[in-house]
Amino acid sequence: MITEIRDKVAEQLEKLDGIVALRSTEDGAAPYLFQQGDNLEELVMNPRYPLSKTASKLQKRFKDAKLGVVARGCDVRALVEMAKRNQIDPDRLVVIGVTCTSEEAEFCFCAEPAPNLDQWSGSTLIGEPVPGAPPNPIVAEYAQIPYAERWAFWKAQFTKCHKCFGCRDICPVCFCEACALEDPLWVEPGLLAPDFPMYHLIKAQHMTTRCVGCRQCEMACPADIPLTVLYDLVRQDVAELIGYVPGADINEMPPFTLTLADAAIESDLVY
Amino acid sequence: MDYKNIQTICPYCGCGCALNLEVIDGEIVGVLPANDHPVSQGSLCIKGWNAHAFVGHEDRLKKPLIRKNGQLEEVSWNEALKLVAKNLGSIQKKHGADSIGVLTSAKCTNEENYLLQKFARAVIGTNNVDHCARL
Amino acid sequence: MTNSIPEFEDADCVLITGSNTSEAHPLISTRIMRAKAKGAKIVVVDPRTTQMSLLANLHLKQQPGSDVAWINGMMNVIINEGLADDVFIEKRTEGFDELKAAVAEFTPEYVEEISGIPAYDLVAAAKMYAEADAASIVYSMGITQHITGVDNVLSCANLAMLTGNMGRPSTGVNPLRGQNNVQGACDMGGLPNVYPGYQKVSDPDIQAKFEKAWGIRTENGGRKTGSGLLSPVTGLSDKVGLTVTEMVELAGSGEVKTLYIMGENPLMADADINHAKKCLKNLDFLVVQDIFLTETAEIADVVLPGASFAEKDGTFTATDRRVQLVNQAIEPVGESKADWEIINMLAKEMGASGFDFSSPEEIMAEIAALTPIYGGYSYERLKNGNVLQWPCPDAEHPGTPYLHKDKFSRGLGKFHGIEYKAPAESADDDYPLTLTTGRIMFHFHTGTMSRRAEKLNKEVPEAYVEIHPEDAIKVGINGHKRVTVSSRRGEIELATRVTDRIKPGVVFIPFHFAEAAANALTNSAFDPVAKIPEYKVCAVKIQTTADPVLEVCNESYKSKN
Amino acid sequence: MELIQIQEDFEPKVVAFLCNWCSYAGADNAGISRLQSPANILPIRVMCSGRVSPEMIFRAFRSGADGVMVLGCHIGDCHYINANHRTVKRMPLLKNLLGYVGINPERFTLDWVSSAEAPKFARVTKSFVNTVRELGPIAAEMSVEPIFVTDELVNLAAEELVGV
Repeated sequence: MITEIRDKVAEQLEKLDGIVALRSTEDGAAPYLFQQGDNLEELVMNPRYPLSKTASKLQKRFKDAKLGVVARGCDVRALVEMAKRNQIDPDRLVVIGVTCTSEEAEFCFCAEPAPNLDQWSGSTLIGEPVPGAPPNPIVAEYAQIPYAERWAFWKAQFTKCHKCFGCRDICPVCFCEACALEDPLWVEPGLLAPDFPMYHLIKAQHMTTRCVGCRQCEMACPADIPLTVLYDLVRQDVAELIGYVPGADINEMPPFTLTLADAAIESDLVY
Repeated sequence: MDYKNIQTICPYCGCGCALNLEVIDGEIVGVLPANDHPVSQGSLCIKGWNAHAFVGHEDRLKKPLIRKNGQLEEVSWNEALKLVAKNLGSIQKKHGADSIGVLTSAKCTNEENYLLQKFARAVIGTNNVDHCARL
Repeated sequence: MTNSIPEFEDADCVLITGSNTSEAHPLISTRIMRAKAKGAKIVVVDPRTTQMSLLANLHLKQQPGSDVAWINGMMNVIINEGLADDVFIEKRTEGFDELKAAVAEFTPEYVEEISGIPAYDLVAAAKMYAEADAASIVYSMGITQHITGVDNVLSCANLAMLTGNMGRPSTGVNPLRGQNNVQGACDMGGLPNVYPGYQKVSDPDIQAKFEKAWGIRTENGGRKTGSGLLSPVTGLSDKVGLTVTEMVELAGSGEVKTLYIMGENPLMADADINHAKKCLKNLDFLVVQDIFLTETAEIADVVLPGASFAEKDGTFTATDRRVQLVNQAIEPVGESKADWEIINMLAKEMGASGFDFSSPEEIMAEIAALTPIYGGYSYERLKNGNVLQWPCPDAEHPGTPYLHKDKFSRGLGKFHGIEYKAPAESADDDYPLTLTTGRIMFHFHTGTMSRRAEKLNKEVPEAYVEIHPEDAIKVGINGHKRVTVSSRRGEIELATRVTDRIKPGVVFIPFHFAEAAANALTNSAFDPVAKIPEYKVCAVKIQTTADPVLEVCNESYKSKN
Repeated sequence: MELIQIQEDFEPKVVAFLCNWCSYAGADNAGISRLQSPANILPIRVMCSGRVSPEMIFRAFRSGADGVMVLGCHIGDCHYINANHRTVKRMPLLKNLLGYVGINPERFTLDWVSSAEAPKFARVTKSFVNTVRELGPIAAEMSVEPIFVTDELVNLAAEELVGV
């Protein structure tokens, strides 16, 4: 499959200014902007990095460039959410979608391992789509755990927190320049572990309509906190309560966005 | 148009975590963790995530400075090196090599530390070499 | 470190003392937390409540400076309970009787008197440590920065040897080095008594080897070059040089005329910096090579702009002896130059030979040729993500994850019977509180780098003193947010954090802040062997700073009545 | 037995975010109409229930509130046309999230009270306070202890010491 991806990238590079993908060299693997003439043998698919953020950075910096990105399912979902929030210009981005294997999907409890490229013009999908993996079993069991136990569990987990902001910095859909987590009004600065539950509740609340389930936060966490358990629960709620699935439809506005067109009284908005 | 990540080692504590410096057109724009590193394993602490922040700071020294009339003034490399060489030489001649002390650095590379202690021992001729390991 | 960082994960017990691991070495605390998740016991001995102590199974709060006492106490318990590793003691060590005699008087009750650690806690900690299969000791500056620093370190080694926790994975005595390359600076001979690789300057064979390699004594006996600027060096000195603490002291008395400082900031890092400043100002000539105009650079005669870590190639040696490549990401800013280039240029300016390096890679080749423990290193090997921990004597050697596997470097491990000595300065009536200093998560050392990083400085923008509520009441911190902390050596004004995370009678100040430098207060009395000043204990008093608004109110109140 | 005693004595602190255009006036109205509403309510006037950010609610709990209520305009009556649509989408998510970390979601409520609905204001506040009273103090559940002791606590400690 990797040769297929490299061939596709080579083909697309004829038309595009550059393609964001992972490059592995003797120093390690990291995101890179491939351009014509680069050694495509260095292009790899692992490990994972927030490529949507890289693409956003590059699009903002090079305002006329037409770029491509080699993206997995979660990367494409992140690109969709970033595009909705004006961090990505979809017209200037071509996606080379790559499906994950079923093992990878299982590892991530990923419900949608194949990228959905319907809304990305000029994009191609490489690999056979595999069915979604079952969700994290803890999420289903969570309803049975009493509140006091939940509190004790998260308190123990978050006492380990180093306040590295890594979960935010690695998140492919976090981009605000002024972050609520750095606002002394909400999170008292300079404390270790950061104030529980403020820091982590705010982070979780901010993930509600954004989290695309890529699990990079959990992997970047130096304290091994199972963050995605919390975020999965939140994602489930968003789908059930307001029928919004982050990353699904590029034309659907994020649910907390208010426009005057939305002013008509909706009969289902009854609490 | 150029975007790359350079893997390097964090300049803060002694854990020796690897990190990637995100470079766009010769400017560092951010840090990414290094996933395949045996110690950091794709994680960093807050200092690591901000390891690039001081590199482009406006306070960075950009030219050699020499104290003239009590004030530090910008001068050329040539002038600064000549002055250092002259003064180190005259003090070494007048007061002996052991009147000169050299502090190497726990923040510089092995090569630089090696070179500086070689300079102290082989050129100046003193074992007055130390660094802040004690501090 | 005798062992490597990933090994902590598999330890059965980790004893942390004098180290705020999660703040000063976050990614090492990750491993310790993982060990805990796997069922290991964590014991923290620290006068402050830290994140690690909150996660620990047992937290003992000792009085600063009482480390020898409680470690001896633990050994006393271990010997009396029959938990010592007799086989290891028999086969690998000597001097056990001396140790046994020395610790005999340190009963848990006696230790409680000295250190304030409850006797039953000490017994529990001793058992936890001794009963574990693989137990690691982790320490940092809280152990070394005392006038008894060497004694403390030897005590830790005694404890590890007594229980046979040496020379196996996940055991050992693990000092966590505080700077990215402090290990490397020591390895590279940045010490007054050794050449690179800890080869003694007093050893004639070693001296001859370096004289030959550095071209000081050529075949026909003379020195090759000389510009006339210097008296030519005709042989390497076999005299052990001065330590940084001595250099500063002798600069004050005029015996040291010149200091050449590369990338260090002694005017923030030294103990009793007011005194240090006076001494350094007395120098005839001070050269500082740094990336910022540090407190030290401000009083220098010449400041040379160096390049930061992102602007040069090279290697750093991490705390577990892991040599790793540093890669250049960008060009040096302005006219700044990599420090090795500067030294090269300066040496050439002075007419010296042997400084014709065109890249750090070439320097590494010379290091490898002259330093047995670095013998197997080359940039070629270090690329491709290879992890190589020294000793790595030749190009085939795979590196050494843990030391002292079958024998200690001196052969048998020697037990040292160590007596408890009180710190140089204890709290008294005039200065009733004990000050201890340290680092916090969000800043680094003298703050030269971290205080210029916006996000880090935002977390903790100013200095503060941590004080226990009981002491806060005694001092009268009541609505007052700012206080003056003074010792016999200086005073600083800073904010307060009233917290029960610290022991009553003890206050803590992070030393990162130039405007309220904790080291203006600290005591420069130092360990007689290692010459490490006693940063961790000194006596201070705290007074509330006059509140201008309150004073005006008081004045007007008085004038009306 | 003793525990129940404590629970009966327990008077909860409830932070209420009231919309300037409806529930705040409604509260006023309740006062003028001499309708009794519980004294446990600590009202905070906001310009719109849509302005109440989740951070505010978390902070209220973190500061020791035993319950938090948000009262806004009925859907369709919002002074800012549709700003309370945001409230109605956001708050249920937040309520669940509180539950996920172990804060009983019953400690939070969202309701609509117009300026004319003084009786409703009295009713919802009374019933919510009763609910929270039954749940007991949040400290027992959450064990949130302040990390850095504030001046007030120092004063308190001082009094205690003097007492000893």
